[in-house]
Amino acid sequence: MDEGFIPYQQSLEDEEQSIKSTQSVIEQAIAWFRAHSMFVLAYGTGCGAIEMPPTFTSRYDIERLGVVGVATPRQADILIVSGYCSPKTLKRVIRSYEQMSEPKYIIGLGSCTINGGMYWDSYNTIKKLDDFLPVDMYVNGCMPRPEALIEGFVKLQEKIRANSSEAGYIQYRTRYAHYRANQERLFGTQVQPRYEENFAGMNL
Amino acid sequence: MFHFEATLLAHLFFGLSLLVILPLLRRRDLVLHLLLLLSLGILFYASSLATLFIGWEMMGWSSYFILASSARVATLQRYILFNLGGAFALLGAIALLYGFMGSLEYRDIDASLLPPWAMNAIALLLFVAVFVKSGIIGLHDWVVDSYSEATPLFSAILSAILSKAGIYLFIVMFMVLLKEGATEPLLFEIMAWLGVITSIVATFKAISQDEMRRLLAYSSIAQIGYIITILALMQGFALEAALYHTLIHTLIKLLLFMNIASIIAITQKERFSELGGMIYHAPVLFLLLVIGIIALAGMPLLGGFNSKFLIYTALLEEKRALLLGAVMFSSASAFLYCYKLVYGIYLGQRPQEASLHVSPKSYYLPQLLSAALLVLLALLPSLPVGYLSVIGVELGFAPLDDSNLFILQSAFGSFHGGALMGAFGVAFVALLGLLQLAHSKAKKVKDPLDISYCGEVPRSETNLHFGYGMGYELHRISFIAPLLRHHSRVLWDRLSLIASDFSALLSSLYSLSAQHVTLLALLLFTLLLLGGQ
Amino acid sequence: MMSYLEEHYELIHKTPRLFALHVTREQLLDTLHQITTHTSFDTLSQLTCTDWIEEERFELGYMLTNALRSHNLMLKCSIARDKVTMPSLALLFAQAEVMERELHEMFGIGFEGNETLYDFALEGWCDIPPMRREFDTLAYVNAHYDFREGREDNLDVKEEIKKRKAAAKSAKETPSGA
Amino acid sequence: MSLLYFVLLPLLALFLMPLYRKHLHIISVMLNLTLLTLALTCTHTLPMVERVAVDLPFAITFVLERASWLLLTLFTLIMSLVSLYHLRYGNDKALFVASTMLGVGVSGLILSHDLFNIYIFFEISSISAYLLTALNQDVKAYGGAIRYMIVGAFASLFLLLGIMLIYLSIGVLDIGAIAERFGLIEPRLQFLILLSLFIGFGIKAELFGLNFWVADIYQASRSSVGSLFSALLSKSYLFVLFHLTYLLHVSPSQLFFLGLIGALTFVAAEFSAFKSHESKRIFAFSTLGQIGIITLALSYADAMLSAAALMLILTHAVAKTALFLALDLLERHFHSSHSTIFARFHAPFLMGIIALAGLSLLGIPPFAGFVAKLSILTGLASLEAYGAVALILLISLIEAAYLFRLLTGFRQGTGKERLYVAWSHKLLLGFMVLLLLGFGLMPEPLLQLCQAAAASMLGGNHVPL
Amino acid sequence: MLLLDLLLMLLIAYGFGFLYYGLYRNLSARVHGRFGPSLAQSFSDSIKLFVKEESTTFGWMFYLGPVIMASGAVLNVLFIPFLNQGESLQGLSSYGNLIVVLYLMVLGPLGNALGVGSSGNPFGVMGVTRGLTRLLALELPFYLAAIGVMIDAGSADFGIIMQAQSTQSNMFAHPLLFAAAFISFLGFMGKSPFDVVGAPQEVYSGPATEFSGKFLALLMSQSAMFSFAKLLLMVNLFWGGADHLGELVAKTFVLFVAATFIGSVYARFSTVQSVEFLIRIPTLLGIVGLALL
Repeated sequence: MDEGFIPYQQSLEDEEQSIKSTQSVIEQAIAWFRAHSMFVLAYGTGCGAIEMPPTFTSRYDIERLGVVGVATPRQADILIVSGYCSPKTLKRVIRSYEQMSEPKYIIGLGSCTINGGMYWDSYNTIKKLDDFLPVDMYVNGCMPRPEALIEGFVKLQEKIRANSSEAGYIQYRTRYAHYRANQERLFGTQVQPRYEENFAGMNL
Repeated sequence: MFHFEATLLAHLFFGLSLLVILPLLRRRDLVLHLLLLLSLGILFYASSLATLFIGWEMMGWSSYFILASSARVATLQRYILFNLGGAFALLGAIALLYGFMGSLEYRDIDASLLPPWAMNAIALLLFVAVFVKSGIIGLHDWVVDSYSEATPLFSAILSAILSKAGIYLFIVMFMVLLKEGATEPLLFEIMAWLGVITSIVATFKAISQDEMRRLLAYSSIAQIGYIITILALMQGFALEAALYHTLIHTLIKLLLFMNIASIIAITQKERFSELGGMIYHAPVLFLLLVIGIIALAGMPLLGGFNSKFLIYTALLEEKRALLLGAVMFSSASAFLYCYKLVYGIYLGQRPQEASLHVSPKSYYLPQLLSAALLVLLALLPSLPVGYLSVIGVELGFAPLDDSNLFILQSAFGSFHGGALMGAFGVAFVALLGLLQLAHSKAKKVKDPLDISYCGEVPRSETNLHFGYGMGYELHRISFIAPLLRHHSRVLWDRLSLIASDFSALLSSLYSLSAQHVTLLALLLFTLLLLGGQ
Repeated sequence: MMSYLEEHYELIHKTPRLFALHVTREQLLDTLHQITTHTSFDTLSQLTCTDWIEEERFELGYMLTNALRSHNLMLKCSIARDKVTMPSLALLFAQAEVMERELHEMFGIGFEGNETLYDFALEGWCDIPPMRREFDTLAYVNAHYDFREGREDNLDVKEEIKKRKAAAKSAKETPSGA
Repeated sequence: MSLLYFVLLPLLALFLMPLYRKHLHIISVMLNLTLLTLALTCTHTLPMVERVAVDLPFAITFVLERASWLLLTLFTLIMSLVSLYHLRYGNDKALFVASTMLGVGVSGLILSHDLFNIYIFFEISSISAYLLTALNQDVKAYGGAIRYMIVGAFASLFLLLGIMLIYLSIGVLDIGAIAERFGLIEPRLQFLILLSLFIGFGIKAELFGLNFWVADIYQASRSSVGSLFSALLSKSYLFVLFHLTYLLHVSPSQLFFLGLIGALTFVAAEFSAFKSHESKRIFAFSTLGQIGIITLALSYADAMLSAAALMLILTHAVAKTALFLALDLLERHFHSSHSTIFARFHAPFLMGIIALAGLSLLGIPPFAGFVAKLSILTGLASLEAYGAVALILLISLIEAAYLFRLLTGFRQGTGKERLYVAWSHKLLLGFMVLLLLGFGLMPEPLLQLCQAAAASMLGGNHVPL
Repeated sequence: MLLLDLLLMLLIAYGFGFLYYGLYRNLSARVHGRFGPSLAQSFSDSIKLFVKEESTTFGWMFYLGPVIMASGAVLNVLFIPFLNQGESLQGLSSYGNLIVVLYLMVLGPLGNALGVGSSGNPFGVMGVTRGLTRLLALELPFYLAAIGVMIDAGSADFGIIMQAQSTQSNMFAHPLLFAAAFISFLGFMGKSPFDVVGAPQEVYSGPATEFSGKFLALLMSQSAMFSFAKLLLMVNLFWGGADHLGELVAKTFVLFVAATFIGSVYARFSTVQSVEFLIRIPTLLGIVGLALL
């Protein structure tokens, strides 16, 4: 219990357990479908990317869980940030996240996303991904093995089925100012276009 | 006797060309346009070959003078020389006919009196005339440049009306006047294949063009290629298919060229690489163009399919499987340039500098009318069959069945335009409703640049308009690349070079000094004296 | 190949396959030109920079290699840390453009004639170029990033390993002793 | 009404010249219009014979039958038009003398019915042509005139040789008489006579092999003079040549030879024009080309073809006159006749005239030139001369190429000069084009005239002595 | 009655479409040595996409694109008869014929291409261009085969074409034509080696790049129905159609499995390669087949 991120992870898991099932049947069904069909945008930001191929292919075959890789953020439900993020990469990650359709979730893969990992004192990697984006599930390790990633997916499935109002994308919407402030602080002048502007998009 | 003036096509051509001329009312070259119309009238109403030729030639030179206001010198030369070449071939055929008939009146012509060699020679000469006007491969050099350099409105006339003159000539000469002639069937076989090869090559060329009107010019060549192919069957149903396609193609090209004229008036741009994203600036024009291209591609739900269907079934009925395969291939390839046309102009991202003008209102009328007719024809595909059959019946062919206007009949099957439209309409509305009712909310992007672009934020100066590169891949396909690389123009240029070399040689004779001239005269005298003795 | 270099320059044999020679900033272009035309060292494979902060100079290393990739020649060129511009080699070697861009970003060295000296890996960097030795990485990180709590109690790794080894040893010894 | 008026009136005008030196241009117009009226009044009294008996072999016999009447009317018409054109440019003594003499010469040539007079008028017209060439009075013009003179003298020599041989062998000069007795001459001498006459007239009628001087002469002279050369001079010689040919009953092979020469003239001229960039040269070559076609058509000695050829002579004369006069306007403005001037001015009316006259020249409907060309082609086709049809059609394309290159001046362009064209000139040129259009749309009357003329030409108009 | 029939046809096409798609994923997983997802996975995917909370659109044309595409698929299903006899499950086939269906097959994609283009995403258009370029050659063998079948039966009507095969199916009567059509059919199904259109490694996702949520769901559903329609077409043209639903399922299943296995073991052709291959092999087969007719 002396690793720093554990309490946070614990809180994520505890929270999910504490939620009572107060959903209607339809909501439950919808949640079930969401949990059993996960389109993943695997963003290979760092060395974690190397663990992804075995996860998706014959050895571990995550497609059993209904997890499929997609190429564009528009179609994705889950964004995997695999490893350390430099500010430059982070911009693209944020951009990709903002282009995903809700509901959407983030898995932070590897220690680097949690606390900077072995790059803790690098001038060019961020130390806490959840300052900038709402992470729904961390999978720790350096690198985490595919088993760990699958475990993360299973946990995330449970979380999705719980249909929590604390889900990351809702956080991001409601606490956008907070995330945006952090992003602006990091990126300075070169910040991405504001996501908010797209929020109030009109229906056709 | 055959009265073309009583047919739908004559009315249609007149009506449509009047419609196009409408916006020109206050322009300087109105007189020339009227002259052009007059020449069409002479052509259609002619009762002797001489009158026919007068109409044919007047059409040639009046269009030349209209074109002269905007085209380059080389283009003009090419235009007039090819057209005159065709016209002179026609004149040659007329002279040959006169040699046997002793008269130029239609009623005096009896092709059964012609010996086979003369009939074949006449047929060949007429082929040249028809092929030049229709832009059959090898003789199409003049078409594309003149279409793209004419004023936008005149391109519409050129493509929609004038390009059909060759078809008219073919029908009048081969199906009416020389019907009994003993033409070698091989000639028609060659003609059929030339037509389809033209359409295939022209389709590929159309795909690789960057200029709107050049693309459409090649498309016109391709479409007329089908008509030539189908006419070469020399059958009643083929004639009807050809006439139907002529009608449809006239409507489509009028619509498309007027649409492009509007776009040129709005943007002052001609190239796909400089256009794009006009859909939200000119949604009506977009819809009109979409109607045009769907019809051009020959999709069901718009009139374009009807004539394609008739063409296919006519070929099937004649059991010309390979010919049909080639026609269908060319027709399928046409989707690519159809899409390029609509994408290049209306879809994709808008280039950043944008000063837009207003399109003249008078440009809309021909477009709306054509579009309405195309939709109507889709619903009632047999509507014009009665009119088109008139010609066939007069020529002694059996008419198509048009008892139910909704159903287009052919020997190889039929289809119900109303059912197609209805089914599509119901499916469309139902699916649209489903989409609207879906739990998911449609969120419209605020900035058109908010595209999924590998996480990058494209800037306004980033060129995202892929349109002008479309068709580039064709250059890498081994059997298409040579078609795109080679151009018959090289041959013609070489011919012109030879002519001018010869000319230089001869004209040097005319710069001789007086002594040499007299010496030559003396020499001639002596030679003749010796030779004559 | 070598003979030309031996003849004209003061060649330093570092290893059998690696040679070095010192040039001044002014000689650089000329020397490179001579070497590439007269010898088979015709590719610029690397452009390095060493910060000799104590001697107040940067040492740029232009690593040339031959077509067989069998021999390397490094041209060393020292420039003062405060006078940080060099002539660009972009016209001689196209690949130099991007190498120079990197050095510009990391060391703040200007290259005259290179048009691409804008942001490379670091977007919007406005601090001291990070590879300069006066740049204090830790201070920068502390100033710019938040650490997750719990990171402070991390112990010195070497100490900890020693301790653990000792503990393990003693644990081993204890049962054997018992 | 006497045929002598056509010769005497101009001569009278020339003699009385000192009396009204200041108004020569007006006199010229009046004279030519009078002659035109006279020619038209002759319509109903054809054929006419006028004989001034001097002494029998040298009697002056003028005959006006259908064919010569047609040409006479044409010549007087063209002369009137050209003199009307010059009205605006005031008094020009040299022009007056030369053109009036030319009128005398060409009228005499086609009216004369004896070889002696033909020779006289041959010389008169030649001398006036030298004068006309030299009108510009610069080095080029003089050079051209001298060159023309040398060639002309050569032609006269051969003509004289032929006439001399005829007279020596049969002792008569009247054409009718010659026609009757020509068969009596020894065949080899016959051939020599025919050959000399051919060379003599051929040079002047600008046939291939003998016409290499033409382009330079046209280029050296004024454009308006070019119209006279092109419409009057060459046509009159050609007419006489074929008149004699038909009368003397030359053999089919010799007619074929003439046709061949015609075809060669046509091909060579059109090809030469293809590369040319000097508009007067181009028009000269085009004239040569038309002469080639006319020769080709006449050489068949067929009624229909000859009628067509006569029609072509008429339409070509009018069209060429219009073109040369328009070119003269341009030349006066730009002081150049390079073909680029066609792209440098802005005058829609003038450009239209040039275009329409050019179309007629090319034989493109609905102009009169087309009727002529169509008649020639159908005539050739009915004689099964398909090769000739093909040749004419193919080479016409070359003709189209260079004529339409001139017409590209239609293009709108920057840097164009606005060209003022006087109303009188507009009327004149417009009249000519209307004439072409009118006869193109209603060719029947003219065709009938031509057919009658051809019939009389071929029928051997023996005027009883 | 007709309406019920049509609805039933759509339901069958929808159901079997998704079932086959699930099967495809399963089978190819087995070929890869995996277990693969459950059979209903594709169905779950489409439901999930329908119930996504938001979907991005770029304007009305983008919105209509998938609708046109799906309408085209619906029309395809309705205009191809399911059975070769009887009254039921004939749909609207008596109102159309083979030529209509061949063209309807392209209508949807072209309509969707308009939507793709209006998104302004260059990757989408690249995909469309690839698709259209491939279409050049893809349709040719199929057309040749269809022409042969039509000429053989003397009609373009499905009923007559199927009747003509009552003694011997076209597959055996015209094996070359069948081979040509089958290769072309593989391409129509978007299977390897002809799946260059949406290659994610190259053009992001091709035409589907910008489609999210319900739009993607609609596209998936239509794709399922459309592939069933293509199977039907092949069965009708070459295997003499089906007498009853069971036979239909069996025949389409066999065809589908064959296509899946071939698709699983081939590597992807580039656009140029696929065009050249399709022109060389199957087109030649088709031409020879027609010559032997």
